[in-house]
Amino acid sequence: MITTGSKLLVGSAVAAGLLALIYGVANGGALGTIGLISAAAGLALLAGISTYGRDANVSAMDTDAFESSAAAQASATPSLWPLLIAVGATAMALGLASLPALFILGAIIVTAGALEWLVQGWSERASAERGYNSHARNFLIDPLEIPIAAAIVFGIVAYSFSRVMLGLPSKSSTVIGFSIVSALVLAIGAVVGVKRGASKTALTGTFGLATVALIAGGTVAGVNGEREIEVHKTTAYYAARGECGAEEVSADEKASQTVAGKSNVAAEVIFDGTTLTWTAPGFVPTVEGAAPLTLPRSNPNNVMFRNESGGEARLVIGMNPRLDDNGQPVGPEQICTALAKEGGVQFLTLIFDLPSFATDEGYEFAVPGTDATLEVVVP
Amino acid sequence: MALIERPATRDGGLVPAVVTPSSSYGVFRRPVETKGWKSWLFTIDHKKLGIMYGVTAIFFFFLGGFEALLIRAQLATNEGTILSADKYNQMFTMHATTMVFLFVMPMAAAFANYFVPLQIGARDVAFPRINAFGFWCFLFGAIFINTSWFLGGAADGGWFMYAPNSSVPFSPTSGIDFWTLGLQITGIASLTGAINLIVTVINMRAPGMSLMKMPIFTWMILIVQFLLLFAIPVITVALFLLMFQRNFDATFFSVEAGADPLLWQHLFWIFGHPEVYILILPSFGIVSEVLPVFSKKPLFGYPLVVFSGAAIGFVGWGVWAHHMFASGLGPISVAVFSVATMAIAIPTGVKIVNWIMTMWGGKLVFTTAMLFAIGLIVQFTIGGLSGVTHAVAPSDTQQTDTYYIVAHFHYVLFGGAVLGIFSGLYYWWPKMFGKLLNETLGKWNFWLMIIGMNLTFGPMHIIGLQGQPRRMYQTTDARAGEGFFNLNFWNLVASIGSLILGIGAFLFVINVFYSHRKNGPAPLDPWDARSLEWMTASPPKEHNFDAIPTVHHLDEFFHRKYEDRGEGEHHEYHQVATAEDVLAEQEANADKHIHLPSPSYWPIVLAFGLPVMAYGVIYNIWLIVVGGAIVMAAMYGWGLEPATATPDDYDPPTPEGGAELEVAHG
Amino acid sequence: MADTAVHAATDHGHDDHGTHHTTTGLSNNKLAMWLFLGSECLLFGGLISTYMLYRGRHSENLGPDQLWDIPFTSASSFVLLMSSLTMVLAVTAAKRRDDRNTSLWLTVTAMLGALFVAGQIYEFTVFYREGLGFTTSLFSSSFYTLTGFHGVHVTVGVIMLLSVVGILMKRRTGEDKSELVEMVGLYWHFVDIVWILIFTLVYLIPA
Amino acid sequence: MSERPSTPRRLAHAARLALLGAGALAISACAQDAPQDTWAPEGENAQTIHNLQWPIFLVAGIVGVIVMAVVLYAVIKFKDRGQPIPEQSHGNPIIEYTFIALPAAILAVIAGFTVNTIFDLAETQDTECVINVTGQQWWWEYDYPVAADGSICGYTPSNAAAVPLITSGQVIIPTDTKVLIRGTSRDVIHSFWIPKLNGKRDMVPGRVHTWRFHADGPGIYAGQCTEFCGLSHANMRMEMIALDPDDFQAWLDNQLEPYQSPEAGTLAAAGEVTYVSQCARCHQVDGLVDGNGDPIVSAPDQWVYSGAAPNLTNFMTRNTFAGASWDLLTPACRDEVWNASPEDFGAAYLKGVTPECLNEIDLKEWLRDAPAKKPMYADATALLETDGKVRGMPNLGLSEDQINELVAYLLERK
Repeated sequence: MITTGSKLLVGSAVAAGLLALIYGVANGGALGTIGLISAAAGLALLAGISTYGRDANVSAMDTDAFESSAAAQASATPSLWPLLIAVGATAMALGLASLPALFILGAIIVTAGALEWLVQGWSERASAERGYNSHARNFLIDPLEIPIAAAIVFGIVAYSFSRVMLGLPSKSSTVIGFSIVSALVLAIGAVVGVKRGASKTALTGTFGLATVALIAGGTVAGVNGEREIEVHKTTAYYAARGECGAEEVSADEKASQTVAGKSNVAAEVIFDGTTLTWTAPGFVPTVEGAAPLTLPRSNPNNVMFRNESGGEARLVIGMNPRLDDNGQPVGPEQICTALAKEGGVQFLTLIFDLPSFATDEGYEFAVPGTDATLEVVVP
Repeated sequence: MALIERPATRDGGLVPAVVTPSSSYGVFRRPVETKGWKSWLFTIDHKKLGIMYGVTAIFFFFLGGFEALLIRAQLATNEGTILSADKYNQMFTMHATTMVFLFVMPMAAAFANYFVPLQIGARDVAFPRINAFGFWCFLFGAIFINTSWFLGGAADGGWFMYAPNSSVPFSPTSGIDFWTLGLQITGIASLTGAINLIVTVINMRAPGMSLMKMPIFTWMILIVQFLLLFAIPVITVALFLLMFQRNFDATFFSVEAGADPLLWQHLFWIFGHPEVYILILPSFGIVSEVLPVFSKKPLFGYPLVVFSGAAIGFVGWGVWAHHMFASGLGPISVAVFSVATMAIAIPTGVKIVNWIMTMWGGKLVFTTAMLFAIGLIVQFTIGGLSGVTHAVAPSDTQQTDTYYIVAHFHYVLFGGAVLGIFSGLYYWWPKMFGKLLNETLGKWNFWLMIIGMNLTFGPMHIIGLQGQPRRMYQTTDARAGEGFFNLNFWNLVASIGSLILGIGAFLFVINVFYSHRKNGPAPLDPWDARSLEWMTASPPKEHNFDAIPTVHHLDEFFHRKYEDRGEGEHHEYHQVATAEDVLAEQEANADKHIHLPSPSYWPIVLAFGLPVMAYGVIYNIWLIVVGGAIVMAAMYGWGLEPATATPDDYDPPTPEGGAELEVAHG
Repeated sequence: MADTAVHAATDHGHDDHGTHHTTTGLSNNKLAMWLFLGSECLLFGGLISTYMLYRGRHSENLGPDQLWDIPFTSASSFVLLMSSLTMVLAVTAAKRRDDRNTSLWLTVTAMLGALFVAGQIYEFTVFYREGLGFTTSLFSSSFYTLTGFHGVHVTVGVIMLLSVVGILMKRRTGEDKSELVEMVGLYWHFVDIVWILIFTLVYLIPA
Repeated sequence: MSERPSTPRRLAHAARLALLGAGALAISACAQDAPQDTWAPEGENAQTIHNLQWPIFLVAGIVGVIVMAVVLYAVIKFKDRGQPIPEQSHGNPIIEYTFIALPAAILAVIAGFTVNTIFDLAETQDTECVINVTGQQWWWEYDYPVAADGSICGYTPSNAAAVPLITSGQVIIPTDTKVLIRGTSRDVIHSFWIPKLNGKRDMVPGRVHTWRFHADGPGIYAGQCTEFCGLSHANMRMEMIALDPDDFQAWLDNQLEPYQSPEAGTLAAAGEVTYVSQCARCHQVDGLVDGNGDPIVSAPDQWVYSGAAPNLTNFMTRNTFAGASWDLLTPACRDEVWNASPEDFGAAYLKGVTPECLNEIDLKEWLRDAPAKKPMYADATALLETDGKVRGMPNLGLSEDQINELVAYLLERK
């Protein structure tokens, strides 16, 4: 049986379906047809739910109820939702003309407002009993309202404040700003916690003010943009410019010097101050060192550089030849590790694209500022 | 679910006669049905959930078995062509995944759910809605994984999913994504189930039941839940890393960035080895219940069985690298893990000795349940001993990843876990459904399965020692050898055996239908059992016990039925009460007020949101948002919903309306 | 293990799955929360191990100590630490059934938590601008995954805190909410302790 | 209560189980047949393992038989024949502790020997020859590095200066030499296993693992990749060839022979042109030069995901191809090599593949459509995830003429 409340929906669904048909036949446009069919399906679903739930159809159940039902007795309470929907609709209209983000925000506001309104309207007519009705409303809407509200509050605080900090002029000012705001939160908490007599207006005012300040700060900072954050230079940056020398550069500051639990590397290259030697698992110590190091081609070779020279040292790998993106050999090219402190370790993963006989230069490890070199054979 | 005491009126003045939950809440009304499909879909009754777990698990047992039969059909001849290489890889991956995650684990959950509350004299588990949520997570996760068959192919990296073979370049289909996400979802089921059961066992035992008076099955389940509690997060980390690697281009397993592929192996096996005990300990618990009943003797060395279970649980964490003896760990780690692995054989051996000693001097009755239990002792011993041969790391380097290992763990898992499960099914069936299963068919079932499994997995010892590796979609004549050890011959034998095994297992299904058609109601205590779950009706009432029993003995039920009239060293047991007497006494002293929690929509809704999110990860980010919204709404709806339904939820909302209410006082 | 668990066989008529009459005397909810946190330890254990294994592996790219802004992270760690204090205040207020101050301290805790997450967003943005993307190196992947997981835990915690405030505001029924607050508190303290661990292992010990 | 199985059936059951357990062990012990038999060591390392494993199998077998016998006895003896309900005894501490102590003692002994053997097998100090092994989907590459003294694997080539040698399909070692392989992988994890010479060791990308080999006598030792490595895991085999010192020296010298272009006008010369246009992108033939006299260097990184293809310089000196999955020899010729006596083996093997012995059928099928013969995802259109790079050899769409030319060309690569 089609209930009163769902007649409109059923009618709309049928109309949308018909329109889809007409539109599809007359116009042949896929998008419009799909839109209308979707609308028809959505409306039909709503109609189904409405019918099944017997919404707004007390009379269908029992004619006595028609007289005694809430709808017949209680008057509707004032509602905030139409206003919210209007705001949302305005945002949508503005957004359509300017910012897509504003349009989406408006759409979300309209959806939320409509849902709240719907549930409020429905719950007020659920029964004649206020308590029951508010329970009914909470039953339906709380699971959505509470987490979404919590998420929005959290999102606003976290996002706005992060924008503010990104807008602050320097690293030290962020520390100060962060500390001040946190201290403020704690202080307000402490004051309010102790002053039990504080008026509600004052409390609301304080929180309202803080919220407005935060949102405003976030918006201003967001519009102003972040402070300039410099890209941290890496050894790759210097290697690309051929500035991979013995002296310390900014990329070497605080460069890590330890590698956790790395055994079974392809080779360990050791610098003792004058020469580069190598060890590799499986090679007999008497044969090592003097011979060139053989590493397989086209293979991720993990190599550790260990500085045992007593001073700082940098390992540079001459990668020649190397293939560019088009598969053509290019070179010479360097790979540059960070400066290793006395006893420090650098960890590198090297892939040799071509055999070393492909060009005359081949591959070699070297320590700039010294004569130490080590030939790498890639068969 | 109507055993609720409710006030006659709500607070507040008006009581409108016609506004009922049905008319006001419509579809959003809380489900309170006790009959029909809704009573199953929204149930939170641990017994219904246990049955649902069981039915689903057995379905996946046959699905996994079907996959196994396809594998054996492919390998029946060398260079078989029934499956392509790709399909074969998917098949063995999904066979293992299905059997481990979708059959044995949920089957243990089925028994645990159904019998732990009954064995400890509780009315339900600690968190009934979480229990329901766990089941739906498992079911939706399982369905989710299996939908990959129709969406471009299932996972093809093996159930161990070693990196980097699981990375996108080596497995470009979405199969592994389905596997990763699906296991996360079933992992949630295991984790919530573990917390729930631990709290239940620790907090809700009947008065008088100290930990050392707890039935052994409950003990083993408790240990398993602790293993799950700590093992699941480890695989969760591994699966997250893999998901980030595959879907968000992280570098965790990118060797060209310097990654160490052994990280995955460590994470996987830190989970994976406890997982082995997660699979086997519930069955150990089951046979430790079954053997005493059919030997008419208490479990021999109960404290030692408990402690050896706990010892297995602890030491099980220190042996994971024995799956990696060939991975290149270095001699020191290998030696340590090799010795630790041998150490774990000791508590396992203790159990076998105790089982045999339980039978020793007993009064053995060979029902199907007992046969399966004895079958477990014998078959598991074979698997355990072959396990010792590869605890020896050097010898393992010859055996690992060959069919010898396949033979070993099938003797352990089929001969152990699966035979135990069947023993439990035959033993507890009359309790769960009030009907005995047919014993003749049961024995056929047992013998065909035993013959089938030995024909299938026995030859694999030979195949493996003759050097045939696992996971090969085809074998070649060039490596088959000649004469008695011709691998083609033994492969064929194994394939024939698998067919017998399949028929044997299917007899169980036939038996169920046959017995439910032919058999009348089962006696209340068909086996002369010993533990608490037999002290209530079959099947148990919704609230399990009319009066919560007070426990004085380990085998409480036995001691209520029998009295020792011997003197000194001489024992003479006389039956002083029947099960009917015990039940009647309980019913006479029934509790006046029994509160049971009410069914709820939220568990199934919440669980439904998870695969939606998972599809989102694979196909479209917006689906994640939709799924997330479902999950969030369900979570809060759940959190704000009282455990028991309020009077408003009934239709009509008067307590006198529900006829079932009277049962509580009956 | 003997008979300490034996419980007087009194009034077991009201077996209502709630907080009463448990064998150990500990409420089911709290026990469950403890177990869950035990499980979480292993989750973070796995992530921390991954990070410790990979933190030195970044080839020519940025390494950990080149990025850290220790003064800032110390400040945000301190803020998170303080939120544990305010959480304690919330729990005590809840035990006194003081709804006003419970809400207050929960809100303050949530705000401090949100500030911490804001700090993390700030930090991640700075690192990203300095050249450390999620896929840059093994170090970056494992760093973002570890701290990201923790950030998600804090976020969930903040939303839980605010939800409790919402529930307290909506349902002024005067019933005992202290256990609910206590449970959220347990979770919050755990997240806090994990951060102390992460801060020490990731930031303070030089790579 | 319920019917019980008859005694004979139970007896049969138990007897069969006992037989199966003990029988399988006993039978395996005398196995000789399959080429990958793990119980037939033919080198030091495998022998070490075998010396450890057979007593353990024996002990396990005995324990198994005892357990089954006891179960059988209990089942027969204590069957319910109407005896009274037995004493409700909860255990016997003496029995319980005995059965903790007993297995613990047995295992302690086993553990001692095990630990000892583990460290024995990990020894690398006495290596006499080092070979690098690199696995990839789905074949193995073997490269022989040059030592400081200009030797390869302890042997100095007599005809040329030593340069690193690369081969695939079959790895050649001298007999009675302690060989160490240093293994790694280019893509996924593989596992190197020659059962008659040693257990298996995983070859993990990014890691280098060492593993010892030693062969008592000359011969072909079969093996197979044992870590699941993707689609064609089943088609990734290896053969280790042990040659007597003289034969090894001969093999080494032959490998270092300079490249010789085919005689102009022959089919093989046409094959060289086809080779350069179709194959040289991925496959290296050392010594092959282009029109300017520059060496032609293959760049498989551009085409193959794993970044390598087998080196074909001396293709016909080995007698398998495509990951040792197919023989280059006809069955009859293959049997001649595999079944050669130890004295004749070296000569038989060093003959390589002669035109009469060439297994043209498989080789041509392979050249016609490799992915059809060995599943490889080689279809580049399905490989967007790997930037269009293939895994394994793609179908090159060669004409029958081209195939014949190539076969003729390849026949001279020895």
